Amino acid sequence: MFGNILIWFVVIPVIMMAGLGLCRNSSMNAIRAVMVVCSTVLLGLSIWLCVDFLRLREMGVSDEMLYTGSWMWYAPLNIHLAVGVDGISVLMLLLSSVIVFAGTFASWKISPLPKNFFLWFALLSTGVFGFFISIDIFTMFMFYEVALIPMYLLIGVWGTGRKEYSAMKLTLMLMGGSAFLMLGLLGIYWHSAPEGGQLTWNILEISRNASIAPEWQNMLFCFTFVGFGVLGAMFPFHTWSPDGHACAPTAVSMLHAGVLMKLGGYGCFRIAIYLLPQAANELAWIFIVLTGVSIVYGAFSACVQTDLKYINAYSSVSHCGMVLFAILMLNTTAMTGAILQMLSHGLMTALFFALIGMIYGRTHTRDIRQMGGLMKIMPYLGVCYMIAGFASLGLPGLSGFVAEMTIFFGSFQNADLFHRIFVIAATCSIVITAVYILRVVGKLLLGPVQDEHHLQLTDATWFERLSTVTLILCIAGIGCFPNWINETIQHSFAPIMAAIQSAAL
Amino acid sequence: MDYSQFGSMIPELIVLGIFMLVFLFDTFSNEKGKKILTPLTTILFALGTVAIWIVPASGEMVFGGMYINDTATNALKAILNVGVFIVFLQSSKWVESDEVAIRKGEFYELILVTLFGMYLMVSARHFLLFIIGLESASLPLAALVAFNKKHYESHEAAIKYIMTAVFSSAVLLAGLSFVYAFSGGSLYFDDIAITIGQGGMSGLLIIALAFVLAGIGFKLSLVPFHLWTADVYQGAPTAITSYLSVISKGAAAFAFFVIFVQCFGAVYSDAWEWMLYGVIILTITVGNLFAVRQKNMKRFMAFSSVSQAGYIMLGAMAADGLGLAGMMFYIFVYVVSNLGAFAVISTIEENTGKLDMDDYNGLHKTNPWLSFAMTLAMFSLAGIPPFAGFFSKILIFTSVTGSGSWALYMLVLIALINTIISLYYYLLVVKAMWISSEEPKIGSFSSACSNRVALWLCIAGIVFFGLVPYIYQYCYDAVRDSLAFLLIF
Amino acid sequence: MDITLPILILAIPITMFLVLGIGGVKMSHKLAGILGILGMGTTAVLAYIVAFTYFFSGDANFILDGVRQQYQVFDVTWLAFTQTLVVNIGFLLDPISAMMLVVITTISFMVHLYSWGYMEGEPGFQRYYAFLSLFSFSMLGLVVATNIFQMYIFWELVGVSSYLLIGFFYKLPSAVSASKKAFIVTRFADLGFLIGILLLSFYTDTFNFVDMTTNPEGVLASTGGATFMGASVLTWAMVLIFTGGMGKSAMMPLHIWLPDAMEGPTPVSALIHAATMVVAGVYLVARMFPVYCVVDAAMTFICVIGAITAFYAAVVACAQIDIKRILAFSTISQIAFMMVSLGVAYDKPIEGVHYSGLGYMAGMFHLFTHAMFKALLFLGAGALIHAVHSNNYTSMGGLRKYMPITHVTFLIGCLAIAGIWPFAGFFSKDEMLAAMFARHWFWGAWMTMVAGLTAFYMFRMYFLVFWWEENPHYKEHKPHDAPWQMSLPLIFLGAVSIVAGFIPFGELVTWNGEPYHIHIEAPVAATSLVVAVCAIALAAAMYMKKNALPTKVKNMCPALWTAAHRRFYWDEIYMFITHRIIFDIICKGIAWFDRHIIDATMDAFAKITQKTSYAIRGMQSGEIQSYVGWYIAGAVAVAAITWLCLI
Amino acid sequence: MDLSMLWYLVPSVVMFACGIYGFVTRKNLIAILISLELMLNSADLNFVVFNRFLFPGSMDGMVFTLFAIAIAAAETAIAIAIIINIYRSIGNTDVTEINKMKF
Repeated sequence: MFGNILIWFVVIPVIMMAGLGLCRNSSMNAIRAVMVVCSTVLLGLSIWLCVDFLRLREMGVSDEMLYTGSWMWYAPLNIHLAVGVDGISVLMLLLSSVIVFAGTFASWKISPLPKNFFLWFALLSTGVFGFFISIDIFTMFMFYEVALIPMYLLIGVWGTGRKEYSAMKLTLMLMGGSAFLMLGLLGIYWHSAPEGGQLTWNILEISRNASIAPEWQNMLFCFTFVGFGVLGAMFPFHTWSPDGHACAPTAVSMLHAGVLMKLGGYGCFRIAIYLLPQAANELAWIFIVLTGVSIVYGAFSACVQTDLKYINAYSSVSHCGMVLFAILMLNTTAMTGAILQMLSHGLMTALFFALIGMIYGRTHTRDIRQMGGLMKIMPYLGVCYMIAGFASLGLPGLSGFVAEMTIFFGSFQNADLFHRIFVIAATCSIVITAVYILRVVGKLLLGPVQDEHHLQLTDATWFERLSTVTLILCIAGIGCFPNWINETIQHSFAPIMAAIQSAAL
Repeated sequence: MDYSQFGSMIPELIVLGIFMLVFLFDTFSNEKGKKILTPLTTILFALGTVAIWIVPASGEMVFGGMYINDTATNALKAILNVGVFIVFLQSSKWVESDEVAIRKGEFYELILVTLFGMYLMVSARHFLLFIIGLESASLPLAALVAFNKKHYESHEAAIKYIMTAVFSSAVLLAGLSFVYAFSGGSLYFDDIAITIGQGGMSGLLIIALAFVLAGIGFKLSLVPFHLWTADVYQGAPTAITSYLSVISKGAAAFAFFVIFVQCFGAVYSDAWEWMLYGVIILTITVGNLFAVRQKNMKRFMAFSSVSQAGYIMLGAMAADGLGLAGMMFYIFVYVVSNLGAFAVISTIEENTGKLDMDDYNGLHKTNPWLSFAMTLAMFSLAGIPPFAGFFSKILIFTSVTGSGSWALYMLVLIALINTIISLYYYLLVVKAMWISSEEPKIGSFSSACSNRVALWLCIAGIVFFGLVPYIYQYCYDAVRDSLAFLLIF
Repeated sequence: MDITLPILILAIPITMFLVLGIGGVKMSHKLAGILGILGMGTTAVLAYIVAFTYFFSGDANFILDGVRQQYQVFDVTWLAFTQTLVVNIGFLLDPISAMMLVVITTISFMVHLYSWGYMEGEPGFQRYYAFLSLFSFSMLGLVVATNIFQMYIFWELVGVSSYLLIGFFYKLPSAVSASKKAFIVTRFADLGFLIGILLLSFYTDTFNFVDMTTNPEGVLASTGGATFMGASVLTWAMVLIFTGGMGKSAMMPLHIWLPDAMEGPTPVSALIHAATMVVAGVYLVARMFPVYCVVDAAMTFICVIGAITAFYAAVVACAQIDIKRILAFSTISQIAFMMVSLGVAYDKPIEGVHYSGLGYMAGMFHLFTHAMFKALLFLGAGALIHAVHSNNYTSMGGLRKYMPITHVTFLIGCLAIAGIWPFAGFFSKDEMLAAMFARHWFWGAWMTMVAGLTAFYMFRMYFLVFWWEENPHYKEHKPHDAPWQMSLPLIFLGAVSIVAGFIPFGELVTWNGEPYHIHIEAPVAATSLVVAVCAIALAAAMYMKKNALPTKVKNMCPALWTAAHRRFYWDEIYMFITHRIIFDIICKGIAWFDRHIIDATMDAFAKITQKTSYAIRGMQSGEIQSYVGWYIAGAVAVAAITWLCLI
Repeated sequence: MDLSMLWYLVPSVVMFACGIYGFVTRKNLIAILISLELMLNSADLNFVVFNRFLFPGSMDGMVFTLFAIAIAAAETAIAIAIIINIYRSIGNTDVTEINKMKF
């Protein structure tokens, strides 16, 4: 079992938790050591996985999933611990480990109870990694919820502002989503095989059997898509996002916006679309409307916010809406764009939240009206913030541009007027994004210094620089050389497109 | 008559044996001897528990089929024993307190007797034996509830319990008398199953079913037969409350399943599926709604246990082997999780006498381990992975949706939505302990060794037995192998 | 030709940007300046070599039996949308791109040099040079783009570099808002550009310029006659793409950002907002010219927009006080000139006479000359501002004695833009007017009038600055000519502005590569010259000596003057739309909706649960008797309901 | 005349109803206990009657009744004991005063 490399993505966080368990709450250095070592190992592991994956593809290994492994778990219900990755999951793992790495440094001076913080943090990452490696929907769902619940304590204990309210709201709304999701998964399980066949939770087998009756597909599609859509901040189920992010501590916002919200998109893609292609063809339009709305809606509401984190949360609503939007376009290019957008949004939002956290840690306010001219005071952070902003408004050379363009050009391939209208509406968001990003940059970084107390503030420390530089390098890397990502994931769409087309016939 | 038949009642004999030993020792030992009564009982019981786990079930029907000891019943008894053992551990400090020290023998004896009754209830395949088991399981409990002589609440709880209990047993008897009318003269489950299958529905039978449902639902505290629960749980000594909340519920749930599936299985889809459907929805929802605003921890746990009973009953809804296995697993998980919570509550009560949720504010500052254990218990009760509660919930949901009817999917949806409400109030406890910024009201103390052991056992169960499918597999195999369920497999 | 030089042309500036941007903080001003200038200098030299090789080497790749070819030096895959629709990053050499290479690198180098003096001792000096390099990189990448998507990429990049440079003095709120405005307006235009690309590429399934321009009929055919709201899809596409050009080239109604952009340092205005970036729109149209030719509607659209803008800008320029704004508006109007001359150009004979691409050639020619003398004028203005520390001519006047070099070069610039023989502007403008007259007399007449206005307001400014009357402030601090780093570019550009007209442009840059033999259209030339001279004379009469005439003229129709001075209230209109409508109504409305409807609904669930919980607490009354009441009632109810369900 | 089963069932049902009524209305715990006995006895009566009329061949009903009576006795004993406790602690046996724990 441990011969399979993927298992280690779960094992290492568990080891991380064990190691933390041994540390004393006071010994900050020991805790940091554990975190840094483990997160670095994870990062290395995922990079290695990525390289090896590409190597195998080069060698012409064309299986849908690589490194597959399956171990019986709950035999009576045929529940396995089944793992396997394709290009998409590999990239998601890479993203997650990058953000865990950055998050570790971003929460270098966390207090109080650093040990418990990192314990929950590690549990959260366990869930995230487990979700991305598993191809058994039961296991997937388990890891999904494992990733959700630590948010409550992380926000509630270490958060700021109306943390209790926000934490409760976030947890309950996401759990509400997963309630629908659970029902959908149960339905999928009980229809996963033709009459008399061996029922299964395994994604590959389910898609191979393709035995779900149309009317069931429609219901289950709605359940699963809404279930994941809640986590994907789909309108109108997005309201946990602003409050939750606003109150969460830095690293948690990073991980949550950076990775957790990707679970939504990934799940929609991997389960809702892939396992229920017929329903996807029929019902996609409903959710295209919703996600189309959330793209524009999020962007517009971001324009009037004054709290940095609210601005970012709403822009996340807009950008994640774009992910789901692209997935629903049901063609390879758009889905590629969706994956790119997940990566890009993950990295840049993480960067945003990291910077906001650092700025807040200095100025003790997140209200842009009370800040100004910070570029003069903390040039490094200012420049990073600008880069993040440019990435978010889609400046070429940074990841956002590539993702959005791929989405637009992919979505535009659906030639009917309905799709066209929504694509063009989505396209408009790039202008609105520019508006609110420049608004923030102008108020926050440029112009005269608002508060003379800020003049004493210092620029970033080494660990903050490390955390931000990591993210910026990834953003620029994707932005400048996007094509390798296409090559990584190109195989992954073939089966899904095949399923969709065969369903369409 | 062939006395060798008793030989197949191994679990009962073990419990009875322990009871006799404790009774005799308690009666004839001197003051010094009394000191070792607690450890003695606990150790004996531990041995008994192990024995029940390892001794294979004879799997034969005795006394003309009145009693059966097959793998399933054996498995359930084993699970109950684990629970009782934990209860003994966590109560062993309380029984040494001046107020109850002199009566601790009675405490153990009564508990053992009720346990014996539950065994009979579980193993009964004839209504007479079932009634005897039920009553001998419920009457001594009244005495136990009244155990705190000095506390008025204890008496109020006791009177409420005994009155409603007798009322419900009256209703149950009435219901059974109607069933008897259909039974073709025999009160064996199997015979009744046949005759009812032939007879078909009638108004009288429906009333009979409703009354039986009410009678057993009372033990399970299904809404609307649950109203005694909160008051009794609150008033009773914490040890008794935890015993009530898990053990008698578990036994009753199993008995419910046996009676309704085996005996009334023929009219499942005609009649009692829908009765149960409504009752389960009510139970889960009302339990949650009441729990939302509770401040007293024991009362809070009472309502949470009401809604948990609803989830347990989902297994009966499925009415097949998967459902029973799921139900038994759920009972086990519920035992460890609930007892974990009660272990914390009773420890805090014994050491500080505090019982309000507000007293728990900022608990993690003074008692990090207790807070940690409580958090795990709450998460497990709420069904959060990777803790056992998640798996028990999902497995039981899976078994319910198995039949693939829309109604059952909707039932599961309602149950799932209710888990969100339950998550809300479980998180309230977590919030009080971890998030609330107030100064802790409870000073830091070191709890008794026995309590710690109990707590560790619960935590181990919560953490491992979800990730390790052993228990579920055990229940499943037990159910599959048991003869009694041939008809539903 | 080998790809080293082209790659270096792009690589050096971006490297400079990274070096100065990241390492700049550690550098001294001097070092940073020298680095930047050297980098740009090398780039310029390389660009010259490349352009020279292209034009004169006679290599078969570049010129095939007298026809200049389009040659992709390299073209590598950057991002593959689909198997067929692939974004490349490449280097396309053809007459216009070669010409633009020369223009950009020259001006950029001049500005680098000039800034060394102008920005002396400014904080963020290194940053300034870094941004200049970034801009040069983006602009070069834009002009050598082999496909429309690459052009879009660098289009965005020049936008952002202009944003950074306009906002260079980021402590001034005015600069910040100006930069924001510039970015957002152009971004809005780029939206059109993007949608245009989406449409076009969807039908043609390619981004590549060469593929599209070599058979425009194919492009037309590929749309399969699809129409939307009456117009053919291709028309929509081309018009939308032109919208992008309107944004960057500040055509009405998207011109509002350019005047504000003057908040940036003056050399930046010279480089970006006079010579190079603002002509990107013209360049775009020229790039897609053959395709535009098959879409009459789009061409007409371009003409109309251009004509209106040219006149509007000229009128407004007559009523400005800030000399940089005057120059900005003159830039707008000159670019509009080029647009019109592209719009009137046709690739098919008109009334037998084969005017093919005269307008195109002339437009490009004017682009070239205009870049030179407008840069000159801006740099001159920079020198003036440097000397008197004010942008307004009211604090200048009579400077000719104090700043001889600036005066002479500035005069040359004015003559050039006014189109006086033998200065560069004369030739290009003459060709353009000829093309317009050839298309239709109205265009010619209209634009001749604009040319007259141009001459007038330029000389109005010239006289007000250098003649009129001396400003009293000169007593305490005496204006003087700029240091050599600043004078050198002035002199150089002045020289170029004189001689550039004699370049045989038609031999080099034409729409289809075939040489075009320029022959001065005597009547056209005569008229334009006469008009220009009259205009200058009028200006001299009004502004040479201090007199009351201007005030009188102003008071003849004050409303008109104010309107012109306030740029006919375009900014106010925009303010109203963006702030009052979009921000206050739409954005705030949505935010309110989000908080008070959606969010409230979510909270309502929680509240409802609590309320119900309290509402039903009576059930648990604590009375044994009510308990059994519920109990028996429940039991009976269960029975009754089941019974009802069964029958 | 021969008495059909109905002649016995009706009274038993009436007893049961009276029991419930008494339980819900009486204030004194002892009275309530007595009404409980009524209910139990009506159930026992049912058993006997059914046995006598429907299944004269077997004895199950009768036996069941015997056990039920015994159990009822036990219940009464415990109930009385607790009632005494209550009386000790609050000085009367009024059921309406036993509602300290509620909601």
